[in-house]
Order: sequence, then C-alpha cells, then structure tokens
Amino acid sequence: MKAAVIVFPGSNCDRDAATAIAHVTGTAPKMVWHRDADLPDVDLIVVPGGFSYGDYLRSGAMAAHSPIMAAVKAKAETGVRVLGICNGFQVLTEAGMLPGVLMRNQKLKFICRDVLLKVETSNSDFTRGYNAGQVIRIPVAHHDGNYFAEADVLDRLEDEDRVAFRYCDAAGAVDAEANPNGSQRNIAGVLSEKRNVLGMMPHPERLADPLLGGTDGAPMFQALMKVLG
Amino acid sequence: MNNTVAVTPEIVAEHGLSPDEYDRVLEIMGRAPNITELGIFSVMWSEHCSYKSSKKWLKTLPTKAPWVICGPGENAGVVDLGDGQAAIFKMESHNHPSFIEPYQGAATGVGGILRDVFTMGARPVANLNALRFGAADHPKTRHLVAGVVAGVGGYGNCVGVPTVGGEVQFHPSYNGNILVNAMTIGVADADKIFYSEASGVGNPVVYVGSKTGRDGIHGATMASAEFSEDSEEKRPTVQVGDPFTEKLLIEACLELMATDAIVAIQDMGAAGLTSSSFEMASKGGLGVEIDLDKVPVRETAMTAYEIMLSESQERMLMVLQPGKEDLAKAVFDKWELDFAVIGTLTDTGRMVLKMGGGVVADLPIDPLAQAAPEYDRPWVPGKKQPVLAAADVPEISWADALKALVGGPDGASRRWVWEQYDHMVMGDTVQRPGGDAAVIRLHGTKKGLAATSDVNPRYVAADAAEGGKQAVAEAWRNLTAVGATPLAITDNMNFGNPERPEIMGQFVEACQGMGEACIALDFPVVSGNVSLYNETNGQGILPTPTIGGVGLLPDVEASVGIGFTGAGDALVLLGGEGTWLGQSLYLYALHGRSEGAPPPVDLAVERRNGDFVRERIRAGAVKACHDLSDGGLLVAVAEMALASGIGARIAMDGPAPHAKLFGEDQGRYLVAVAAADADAFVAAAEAAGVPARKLGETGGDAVAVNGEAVALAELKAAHEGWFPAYMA
Amino acid sequence: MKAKVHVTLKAGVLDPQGKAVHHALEALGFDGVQGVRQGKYIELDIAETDPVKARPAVEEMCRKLLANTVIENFAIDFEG
Amino acid sequence: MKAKVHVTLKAGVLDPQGKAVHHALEALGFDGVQGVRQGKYIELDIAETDPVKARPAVEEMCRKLLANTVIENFAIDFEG
Ligand SMILES: Nc1ncnc2c1ncn2[C@@H]1O[C@H](COP(=O)(O)OP(=O)(O)O)[C@@H](O)[C@H]1O
Ligand SMILES: [Mg+2]
Repeated sequence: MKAAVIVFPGSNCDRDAATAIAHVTGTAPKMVWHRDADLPDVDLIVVPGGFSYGDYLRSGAMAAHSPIMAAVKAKAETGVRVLGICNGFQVLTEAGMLPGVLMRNQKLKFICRDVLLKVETSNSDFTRGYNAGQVIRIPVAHHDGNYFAEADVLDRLEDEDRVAFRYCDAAGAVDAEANPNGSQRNIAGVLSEKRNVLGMMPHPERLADPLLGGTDGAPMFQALMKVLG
Repeated sequence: MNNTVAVTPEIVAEHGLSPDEYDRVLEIMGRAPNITELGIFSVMWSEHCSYKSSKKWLKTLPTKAPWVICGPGENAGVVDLGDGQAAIFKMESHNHPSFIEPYQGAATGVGGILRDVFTMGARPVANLNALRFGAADHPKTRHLVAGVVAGVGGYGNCVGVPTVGGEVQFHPSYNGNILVNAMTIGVADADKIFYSEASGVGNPVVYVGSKTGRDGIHGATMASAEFSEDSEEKRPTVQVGDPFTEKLLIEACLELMATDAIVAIQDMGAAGLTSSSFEMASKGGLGVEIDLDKVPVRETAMTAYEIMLSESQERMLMVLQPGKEDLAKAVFDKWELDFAVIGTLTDTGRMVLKMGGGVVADLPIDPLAQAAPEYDRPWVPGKKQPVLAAADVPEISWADALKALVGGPDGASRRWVWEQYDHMVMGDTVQRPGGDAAVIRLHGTKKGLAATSDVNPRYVAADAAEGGKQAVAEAWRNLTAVGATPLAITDNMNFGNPERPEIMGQFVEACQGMGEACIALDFPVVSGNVSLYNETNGQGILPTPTIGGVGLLPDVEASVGIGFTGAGDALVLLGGEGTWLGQSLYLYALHGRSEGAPPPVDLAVERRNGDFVRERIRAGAVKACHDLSDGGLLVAVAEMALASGIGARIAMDGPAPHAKLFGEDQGRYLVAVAAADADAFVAAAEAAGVPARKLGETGGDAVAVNGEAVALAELKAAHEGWFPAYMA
Repeated sequence: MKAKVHVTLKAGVLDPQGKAVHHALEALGFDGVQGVRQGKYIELDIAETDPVKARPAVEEMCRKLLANTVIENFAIDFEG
Repeated sequence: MKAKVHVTLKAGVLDPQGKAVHHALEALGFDGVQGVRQGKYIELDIAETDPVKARPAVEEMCRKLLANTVIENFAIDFEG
C-alpha cells in the first residue's frame, strides 16, 4: 500500500496518522505539503485532523481551496482512496467531495473522548475489516463535528448505503443520548458515491495501539492494506 | 506615547517606580530619561520581570541534581532523560488577564508558556493547567470557569499539544483574583538546547512571528499591581491569542533550530521587545542596537514607546550567525511568518534604539540590570494553629459523607473540564486525565514522562511551611503512584501583597517548606514563576504555591493507573491508618470549617513509602495505585472504583470512625494487587518498614465498608453529575 | 470603500450558538427575548470605489469562501 | 421587533480571524482587498416594539453577555 498524508500548516494529527499507518501496515506513508500541486503515485490519501489554516472562518473552508486539494480531487476521481479524519472530513465537505457540512457542536464545546460507533456498512475498502452492525470504540476530538445536510441528501445517503458510522450506545442503539455533537441522524462518517472517499469525525488513528487504550481503529488500516496490497 | 512627552513625577508614579527607584534611574542615566527610557526601566524593574520581592527567597530553593541540565534563570528548566534526550518545562501564571477576559487571558497564558519551552529547542509534548476560581456560588464564577476552560482548550487544541492534566479548585478567597497557571513540557535533544545568552559582536538581531500592535502595553506592570475595584472599569487592554500563528512559529523555530543558524533565542513575553532584547544582551555582557523602523508593525504611527512595550503575542527574537539571514528567512517564509533583521549586537554595553533617523533611547544595560531593585521585605511568621483532635469533629454517616465529598465542588470529577481539551493529540497519551499523574510516551521510545500539578492552599494558609512541603511531597507522590521516578519541579508562587508582612511571611515559609521537601526527595526546582499582589481591596488569596512535577518511566508499559483492572484483587493500604482531620476536606466541605494544623509530612517516611511503591509497580506487582490525598482513604477507594466501574469491599477492624476513613495523613497509598500475591506484598512492605494492611478486595457494583454498601451508580451520578449540572 | 458582509444561517438550519445566547440571556434575567440567531459580520476594505463594479467580486468571495451556501446566506452592503 | 447587534473588535486589537480570511482571499487570487475585520452579528427577536424603550435593555445585554468591552465594541439597530 502506498499512502500519503497531506500536511497543512495547521495540521496536527498528520504525524499521528502516519504513525498509526506505519504501526499497522509496516510502511510509513509519504508526507505531502499543502502547497504542492502534485501528488506522488499513491493508492491511499489521508487528509488528517488539525486546524488546517487556523480554521478561524469555518473549519476546512480555506484548506478546501489549497493547491493540493485540487490534486486530491483529481486522484479521487480516478478511484484513489481518500480518508478524511476530523478536520480532514471538514475539508472534504468544504471541497465538495462529500455532501453536507460540519457545524459547531450542539453544546458549543470542544469534545475529546472515546465514543461508540455503529459500523453501518462493511461495503467499502475502509470498513471491510468490521462487520456491519458492530459497535467499536474510537475517540473524537473536535469543536465542529455536528453533521448537517438537507433531509433529501440524508435520505439519499441512507438509500445508497453511504453512511459508514453512526454514534451509538454500548448496545448499538442510535439515539439522541449517544449523539455527542448534534449530528443529523447521529452520522459520524459518510462515503462518496463511488465509495472510495470516506470522511469521519472520530479518529481511528488514535486507537490503533494497545498502549494508547484500544485497537478498534486498526482494522480500518488493515482492511485498506488488504485491498491495496 | 510620543517620545517628547514630559517625564513628570505623576508619569513616574504611573509607571510604578517609587521615588527611590526613580533616583536610581537618574543616577544610572546621568540625566532625566525620556518617556521610552522610563517605560523600559519601569517594565524591567516591575515585580514581574525583576522578582524584586521574591528573589532573595527563591535563591534558597535547591536547584541542583546530577540530572539537572539547566536550572532556573533561563526560559524554562531542563532535565536529562537519558539516551540523549532532555525534558524542558515551566509553569507560568496568567491570573489578572484571565479575570478580565477569561477566554483570551487563559489562551494567551497557554501561548506564552509554550513559547518559553520551544524557545529552548524543545517540541512541546504536554500541557497542564492549574485553575483556581472563587466560590462556586459566587455570581462571577461560572462565567470565569467557562471562559478560562474554553480559552485553555482553544489554544492548546489548535496548536496540537495535548492538555493532559491539571487542577481545578473553588474557594471564596479567589472571588476577585482567579488563578490560571499553565505548564508546558517539551522534549529536546540534550545536546541541542538553545539559550538566551547573546554572543558575537556584529551578529544580526532578528525578529520573527506576528507583527507588533498596540496590545497589552503595560501588561507587565499590570501583573505586578494590586487590583482595586475600579480596575475592572479601567479594563486595561488584554491581548488576543492567535494559536494558528503559534503553531507555525513552533514548526518554523524547530526547523531553523535543526540548522546551526541560531546563536541565541528568546521569546517576547511580558514586556515584549524590551525584556527579550535586554536580557539577551545583558546575559552576553554586550550591547544592542535596534532600528525600530524595521520592526514589523500592524498599526500605523506606532511610537518607540509603544513598540518597545507592546505585548503582542506569538513573537520571538533571535541572534543569528552572520550570513545565515537568508537561510533563516527562507524557513520563516515557508511558514508565512514575518521575519526582519532589526538590529545588531554591539560591544558598547548599551541599548540604543533608533527611529526615524534619530536615537530614541540610549541606556546602559549592565547598570540597569544590576541596579534592579531587590527587597528584603519585612515578614512575620504565620500563626500556627493547634492540632485539632478528631473527637472535636462531628461524625456524619460515612455513606452520606462520601456521596457529598465525591459529588461536591471540591471532589467532583473534572471531566467536564478535560473533555474540552484534546488530551490525546500527538498519539502518545498513555494515562489520560483523571488519575494521579498523566503519562505520555516519549515518542518513538519505550520510555514515558509523567506529569502532575499540586498544592493544597488551605494547608498552606494554615501553615505555610508545612503546606509548601506538602505540595512538593504530593507532586512527588502522584508521580510515584504511576510508577515514575520524580525528576524535578517547576513552581508557580501565587500570593497576595508582599508589602504586607504576614503575606511576605507566607511566601518565605512556603519557600522554606518547599526547599526542605525538595532536598529530602531529590526533587529540585528547575524553573518557576511568581505572581504577587493577588489581592482585591485588601483581601488576599489563599497562598498558592502550585507545584508542577515531572517524572520519568523507563518502561511506559509498566505504568499503572488508578482504575481497578479486575474483580477479586486484593486492596492494600500502605502508610498507616488515618487519624488527621485538621484542615481536611471532610472538615471543610462537610462542616464548613478550616481549622487546625494541616497534616504534617515526615519526609523520610514519604520517601521510604514512595520508593517501595515505585519499586513494586516496576516489578509488575501492582495492578492499580492511588495516593491518598483530599478526602483520605474512602475517597481514594471510591475514585479507583469510579475510574473502572468495578466496586470494592473494605473491612475496617472495629468501628470505622471518620478519622480513619477520611483523615488526610500523608505519605499513604492504596494499591490493588493479585489476591494470591497479597500476603507476600504486605510482608514485603513491612520488611521495607512500610506499614501495610490488607484492606479488602475489588469487585461488585458498590463501595462497601464493613458490609454496608453504597451503589457505584449512585456515587457515579454524584461524582460525574456535579460539574455539568453546575455549568448548565 | 468598505464591503460589509453578513453571513447568516438559512432559515430551518438549527443555530446552537443563537440558542445558547438566548438561554444565557434568560438566565441573566432578561425577558422579552423571543429568539436569537447568530451570524458573522465581515468587513472588507477594498480598493474599488464603485459598488456596482465591486459587487460581483465580493459575491464571488462569499460563494467561494466567506459563506457555505449549504447552510448559510450572505448579504452585502457597501459604504464609503 | 428585531434588534440587530454588531460586535466588533476594538481598533488595535489583534483579529486573527480577519487576518486569516484576508490571507485566504489573497491566496484565492482576489486582489484589491486591503484589510479584513471579522465580527459577530446577532439578531434578537424582542417583544418590545419601541426602539427607545428597548435600547437600554439591549445595551445591557451587550455589556453583560454579547460583547466583552475590554476588547470589543457593539452597535445596535432596531428594525420592524
Ligand atoms: N484543569 C484540568 N485540566 C486537565 N486535567 C485536570 C484538570 N483539573 C483536574 N484534572 C485532572 O483530574 C484528576 C484529579 O485531579 P486532582 O483531584 O487534583 O488529583 P490529585 O488529588 O491526584 O492531585 C487529575 O488527573 C487531574 O490531572
Ligand atoms: Mg493523587
């Protein structure tokens, strides 16, 4: 698997993503600077968490227009897998690569803690390592993770099996109490139409090493490695 | 202020210089200073920059150990971690600004302490924050808590440094003077530490970071003057932080530090360009000439006075090797930060500032630094309180007492706070907030760093020497409880008005107690900060010498937390039974009384008990460990149970009076060990001279004492519920 | 000339900030507030002095960056 | 009636938001923007229909909650 991690000046989970990928797959990804207009030959692109350009206006708004994002978009169109985590998810929605927006958390506060996610589909290269319906534990750390899209967009996402994860409780129940940030229909991650782009607010790279308290993030990278070699 | 503004006695007084001090200015200058020069004297001689009231006593603190690479005097302290690595850390207060503008005050406090650490070549790897607010029911408190916590998080989260620990306390003495103490720990190569001592006549002096604006002018003098009711009305300018720029500054500085371009570097903290340029030149015994027209500014028509005294954030000053300007500029261009060569080092021993083609200030550096006032302020020893007999404390049913303690403002979970902090970014957080000390892995190694922040201001108020000693011992104990070897501390001395002998007495005695503990525990002070005049209308805060402790774990996988790891393990109490209720949380929170002498710390016992615990943890014999502090034994049992969701049953021999369950005798730990190992564990402890008793076992869904139980669910609702309900 | 841009949430999009402000105002004892919506206000100093000529560019800035039109509306005024 | 409140940073106070937006607009190729300041825009629906009577209360809300007058100014308009 040849992976690249995009580095914006305010990215701060770029190293974490690279470490997790190297830890799970044994190969360190390439780090690509935001001002580069080209991407190396890769089959997985990670847009990591952080505060891309400070995110003072809207999270991800400025990064969506960076030189590198044009290249990421072009690669995605050829089928290259793109994984946007947290700020990366925000960037992908702002760039129009995924539907919806991430608004300020309903309670307005930054939230950093483990949440439970229900894997809604195993039909993607990112989620094949899980069973549909499985409950996994992954941390969130965000101020703007409140997923919003118009009802018809949400219906379509559901019809096309493009909701990857929802916030849930230990029994897998998807309800308001399990929703940490006010996301519509508890959505924590969505797939693109071609299913090769995944955006998610939780950080799988943060729980891929038992020393850090869990490994529920690891199957994502293992599954990608299986497909991508 | 235009440089032609006349320096009148009123202006001198406004700058906080006493008539005596001004006479010294005249003597040094050999003439009357102009307004810019006066401004420079005023900030350099402010309490904040000169430590004029505290220096005499700070000097008495032990600062050396074989593993100390650099003690107090630089931007931060440096200790050796072995294998070519060093930890660099410091704690600093941002009390007054946070009271006036809680979000920005706290945010810029975090920004400032981060700069102190990366200035020395370290990548910041962890932040802590020690917060003290007024009474929970004071009308201002909630607003201040909300703003400060959001500000600490807003800054730290954006720069991407995990905030892994801290303290939150409420007490009416902080109603008008909250405390925001922020600590940063960084990691550097031990042979690549950067210092502030300038060298090389003719070397370029370079300004990098954000542009200079009119913000925070007089911040340093503000931090040194007592608050009065109307200062809220005057509302001095506070600075706004820009964490994104700070993040860029960290990356750019570290990138440049990987080359050999930098001779010396210093962040622009309090008193901005003045103190940074002054200190660099002064340490090197050199002079400096600065062209103020070259300083990047964000506003028009800024005067020399304003540029020199501005406290705009996210700025650094460096001395470069000659010829390295282009290399350095390319790095800062890459990170889109301002970069300007603004001056050169000279051999004149003077600071010469030019602007608009003329000289706007010209002052001698050494005499100014050497003549900085240093006071031996009068002090009186604090009145010691008699020991309070446990029998004088009315007994409340233990179950009610426990629920009230873990569910009250002092003992409730701080989750509401630390869940607003990204405590996992950087991917090395092994022990998250909520335990005795946070543990992070040293990136790319098997080793770990532990960090904690501690002080019990009620103890210090009752007996400053014992309280100071206890704060150091508690930090040491918290590090020990996760299995770390305590290395060194940073301190943040928050006190009232030092011109009052009884306050000065608190300061002196606290230093004495701290010093004693540091020596006995091999736990030297390597950096620190003093915040005095925390007083409103003559009402001082509780004396609060916050101790930030750092320890090392040779094998981070061997660290233990406070949560039980399974049912059926044995609980062992180490260090003896509880007896002491004077100044306890039980007495304060349940009876509203702050009475009696605080529990004494026997430093030899402390060390013996701690060394035993640490050794057993490293041997893999301990499954969970918690030191006994506020609330004593039963609160510790409950916290361990709550952290894991696994209950505990303990047996007290005979009746269990409040002093046994809630006494705050020092030097004690509670550990969980495999049931089969319990007897051997107790025997080993006793052989080491450590009193030990098998107390009970883990399991069930309640905390039970002699068969009487309180459901964990009920305790949890109280413990986790207080803070969110309070802030709702 | 100054371009004053107001970015507000579309009707129907939940406004947690506005709700929180509303709640806080009530807690402070202000009654008679029936609803609160919070938006952004951005002032641009622009070289162009003719509003008619300036508008298309500022609209473009709003669409591209200042507002997310999935959830936000924008309005532009010129002054000076 | 609607009370429209603008909260802006005082002159001289650093505006990281404005700075970042300015930078981004330049990066997007919009030139002719000389400066950007960002503030908050808050719309209050109030029961009172007389602006003269409403103003003191809204000013009080601004001072107490909507703005921190250490670093921010506020301006109030009424409509409808
Ligand atoms: N402001 C804060 N930020 C981060 N963590 C905090 C804060 N306040 C408290 N904590 C965490 O909550 C836990 C309990 O704090 P405290 O009761 O002060 O611990 P101890 O008694 O062991 O010193 C610790 O892990 C501490 O780091
Ligand atoms: Mg402890």
